[in-house]
Amino acid sequence: MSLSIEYIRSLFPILHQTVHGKPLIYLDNGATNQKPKQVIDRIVQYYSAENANVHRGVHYLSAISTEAMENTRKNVQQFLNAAFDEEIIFTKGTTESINLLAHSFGKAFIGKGDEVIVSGLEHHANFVPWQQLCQEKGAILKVIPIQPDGDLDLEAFEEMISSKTKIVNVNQVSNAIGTVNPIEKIIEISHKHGVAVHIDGAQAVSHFAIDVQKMDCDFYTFSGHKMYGPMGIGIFYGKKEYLEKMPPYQTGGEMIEYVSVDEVTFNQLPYKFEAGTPNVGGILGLDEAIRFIQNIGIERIGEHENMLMNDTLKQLETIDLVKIIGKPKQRAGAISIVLNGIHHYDVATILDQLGIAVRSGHHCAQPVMRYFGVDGTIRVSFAIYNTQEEIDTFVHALKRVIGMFR
Amino acid sequence: MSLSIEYIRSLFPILHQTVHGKPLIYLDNGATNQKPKQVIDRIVQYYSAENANVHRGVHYLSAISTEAMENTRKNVQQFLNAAFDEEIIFTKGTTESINLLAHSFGKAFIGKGDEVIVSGLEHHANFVPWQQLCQEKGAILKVIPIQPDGDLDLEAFEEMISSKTKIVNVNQVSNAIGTVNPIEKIIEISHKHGVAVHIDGAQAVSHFAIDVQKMDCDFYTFSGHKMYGPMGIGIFYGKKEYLEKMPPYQTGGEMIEYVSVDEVTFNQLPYKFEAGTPNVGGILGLDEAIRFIQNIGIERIGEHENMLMNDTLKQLETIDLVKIIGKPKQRAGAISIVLNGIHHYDVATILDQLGIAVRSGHHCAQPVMRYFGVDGTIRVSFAIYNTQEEIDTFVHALKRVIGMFR
Amino acid sequence: MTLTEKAENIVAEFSLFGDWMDKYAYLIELGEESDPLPEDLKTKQNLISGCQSQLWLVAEYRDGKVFFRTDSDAIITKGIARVLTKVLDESTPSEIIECDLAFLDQIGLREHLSPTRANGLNSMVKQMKLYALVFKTKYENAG
Amino acid sequence: MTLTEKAENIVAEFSLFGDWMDKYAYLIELGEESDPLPEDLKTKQNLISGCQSQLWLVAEYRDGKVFFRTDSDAIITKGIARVLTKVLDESTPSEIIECDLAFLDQIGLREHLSPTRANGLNSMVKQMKLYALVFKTKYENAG
Ligand SMILES: Cc1ncc(COP(=O)(O)O)c(C=O)c1O
Ligand SMILES: Cc1ncc(COP(=O)(O)O)c(C=O)c1O
Repeated sequence: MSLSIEYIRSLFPILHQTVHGKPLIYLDNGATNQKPKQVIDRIVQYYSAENANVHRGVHYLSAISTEAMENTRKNVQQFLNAAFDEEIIFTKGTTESINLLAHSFGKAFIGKGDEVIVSGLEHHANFVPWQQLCQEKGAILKVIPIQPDGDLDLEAFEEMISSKTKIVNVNQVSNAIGTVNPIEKIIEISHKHGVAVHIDGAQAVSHFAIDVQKMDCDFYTFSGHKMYGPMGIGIFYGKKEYLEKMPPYQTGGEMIEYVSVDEVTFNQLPYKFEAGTPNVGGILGLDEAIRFIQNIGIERIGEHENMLMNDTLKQLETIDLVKIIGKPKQRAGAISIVLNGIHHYDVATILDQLGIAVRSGHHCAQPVMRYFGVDGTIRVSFAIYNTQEEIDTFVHALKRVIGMFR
Repeated sequence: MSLSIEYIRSLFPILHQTVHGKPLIYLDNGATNQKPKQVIDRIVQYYSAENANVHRGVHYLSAISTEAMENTRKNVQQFLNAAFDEEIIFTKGTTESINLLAHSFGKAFIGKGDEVIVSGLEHHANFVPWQQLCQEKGAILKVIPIQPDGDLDLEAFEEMISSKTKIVNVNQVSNAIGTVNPIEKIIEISHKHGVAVHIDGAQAVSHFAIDVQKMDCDFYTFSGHKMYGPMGIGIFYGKKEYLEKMPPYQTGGEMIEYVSVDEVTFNQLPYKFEAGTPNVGGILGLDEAIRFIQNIGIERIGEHENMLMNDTLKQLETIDLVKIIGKPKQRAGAISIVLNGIHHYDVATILDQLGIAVRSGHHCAQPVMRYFGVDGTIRVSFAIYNTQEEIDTFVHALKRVIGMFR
Repeated sequence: MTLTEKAENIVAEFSLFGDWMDKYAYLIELGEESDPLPEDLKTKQNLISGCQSQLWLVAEYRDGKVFFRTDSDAIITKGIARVLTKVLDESTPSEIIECDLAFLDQIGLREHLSPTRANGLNSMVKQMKLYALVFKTKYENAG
Repeated sequence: MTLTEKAENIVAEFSLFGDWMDKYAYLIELGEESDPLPEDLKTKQNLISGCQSQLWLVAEYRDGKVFFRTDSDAIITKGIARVLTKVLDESTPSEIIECDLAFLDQIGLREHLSPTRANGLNSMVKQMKLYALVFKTKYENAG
């Protein structure tokens, strides 16, 4: 028996407010989604009864904080079905996870003339760190081209990958247009060439079940705040065999074993990659977010979102001025549109006045925008707490906006 | 009329509990201190009514989140008396702030044969990043020696600084033994040589007023969680003239102005240094922590802590087996001791059983420990909510511990 | 008309609208009737950096007064810019430097000019005042 | 005595203590009476990595049984290690591999062996079981 959406909505304090006098309709879930009460409560509980610095403390609060943190590591391991809990590294978000990866993988494995592949559908966070790394190392950045339907061109990918390629970086779901990328295929092709694969899962973890062993990716990254968890916490997953060969990223407390003026030895995994006081409050919020997702069931979440998304697509297709960007074979979480002759900023501004939160702009994916010849879109993105009624109101509002510009 | 300590204590939910059946006495404030209700409430309020991603959102929640975040930047500017709000960069903590600095300053200004000075009293977070940078760049790391009283040897410093020196890194207060360093003097000497100075303020901001313009440091770093704020948020302050010449650290969303396969231009200050979704919840918690400090008055906080600290010193001096590490000219926040013949782990374990939380170990300052010939200490560290009674109980407990080992 | 009188006029105009949607309809109208800038003036130099829409501002000094022209690819941005130029245009540099924009509160547009808004309007106002300052320094003798 | 009997003995011993401070006093006693390891055995190889105290473990196999010796610079750590060796010492590899340490719950020491504790005792137990496994594989034929 599955929980009703109405009941699930009731768990989110933020949803029960009006904006500009209208009931809030939050359709900007791709940017960050809202937090259920249990996640907020967990943070309150932590700071009200458990707070202490971790790992090195002998005292009670430090011990329970450490245990709670390390338990979360195990829960994340299970959430991703990773082989070892020390493959789970806590970061502050996807962006930091990818910067860590580019830095440490780059130092260990990338030299002059080597090649790095990214897809043309990437968020800047999975594009610029690789571009910068390549510039620094004298390596070459190659980009898997997009096709008009918004899918990646796999044939072109097969042609560009070679023995010079060191790592392939693709998001599982495009934040800009909602494409679900064929990562199993990409991983299979890459591994055939002995090339490591990093999957940016920022837009995937809240929509479907992840099994890093089954998908066999070498690295997987995501943010807590896009999966009902707090801001300031993210995950970097890497296969142990890689992590062990990679040098640390940031240095400082917790990750040092021995240091003198001339010498330093680093702590073992996972601590080697976790310098400084961790965001324990954020980690426990993430823990609770995972519990929230598991209680509802990720399949149920995905089904509900898909239902809303498909209905939205159908309704949007009937509106003359609306152009839906891309028609990928599989889509998740988001729809990007442009309104012929009406600027996305104008659309978003008036929708906001009607209580509807959508994102407008380039979604930190300028290369994608450029490919589709637009300087920005309106993006509608879904979460478990959205309703059919909200979709109908949104479509109705969009028509009203269009009316205002005729 | 100043607030009573009793009243201030009542603002901290965590303090009103028993540990192992004894009332909690929290004297591990140097590791992280506890959070007043208003800080916790601010986080709850954010996630319950305001949460959204910032900067690029046109909609209401995004706009109020952005405004709250940018207001905090101004409040931090004022808290530090910085000249411009774009000199305030949000990070996840001191460790990240220092890694950012070492990376970006290093890239801009440090080459082969250059010299970097750190003090011998540093936390690993202000030691290892510089050591790693020097190794990478072929630069030379020099260490200001400690003197037996726990003060830095300024004469030796004056001798080691030269035209080859590019940056000097000193903490304002030593986390390991509580020394207040003569940073005004160090900054004056450094500037005479045209050398930049970074002050690690992690252990200072909760004890006394900071005025970065008056002290004239070039960089200042600290963590929210050591000043009554949440974990996962820190500050990196830098003079604009330096920040503008320094390249970004992490790359990704928010900090890009334009990107294509071959080109990238970065956003202006402060965003250039803030890649990815910021920890807005944490930022607002920090904002409230600053308000908490300002409401009480930082002078009042410092006075109260000093009173407790001096009394603790006096009482400890009467205990035979206790050796106080260092006798610096000025001390703040913490006292480190060893008990002759009794291991710090044993002491902390039994104190914990008596409800008393102190830190034991090397405090991520192995070079300091080595200088004093110990492998760890017991550190007692103070906050505004500690009481004379707690100190008396602690001293009594310490005597009891000693009794158990005779 | 003085700057203050022009501001009062605008406030009176906006007071006619019952709700926000009408205000937006009017802003759109203002945006649409606002003369577009010739393409050769839409230069990088005249561009105000805002995140979401492009906003151009051109200023000239003639006979002791400042003349502004604006354009944007977003109509609402253009409309709000038009509201501002309606008030600030053809004023003396001193008037522009000193004007306090309180009228924006009265017509409920202040939030659109918050420095944290993604539309660049706040930067535009700053740039307008900067132009006025430059003109004053350049063409008018102190005192 | 079987391992289980030894565990029962220890539980009985600890059940005499009224409060935790008495338990600690006893652990300190155990730590103090525990034979120190000769310096030449306090090698890096025998060191269990724990954060706060150093903890050494030496294991030998004689006549089908495993013999453990431990030492630490912290007395309580040494005392707890002594409790463990009191039970596990002189047992067969199989007994050690299979023993479930439930007795630690009963005497209230489990929390000290949590993997997140800074004392290295959890690593010590793991290492003890690993030694037993190695000895079993090396010296005992399967079946
Ligand atoms: C696909 C993708 N990758 C990376 C990121 C960056 O995530 P964060 O800002 O949480 O670091 C985002 C978020 O916008 C994203 O959608
Ligand atoms: C002096 C000093 N510097 C740096 C740090 C590192 O701070 P964080 O762990 O919050 O990054 C600490 C905290 O222990 C410290 O005491």
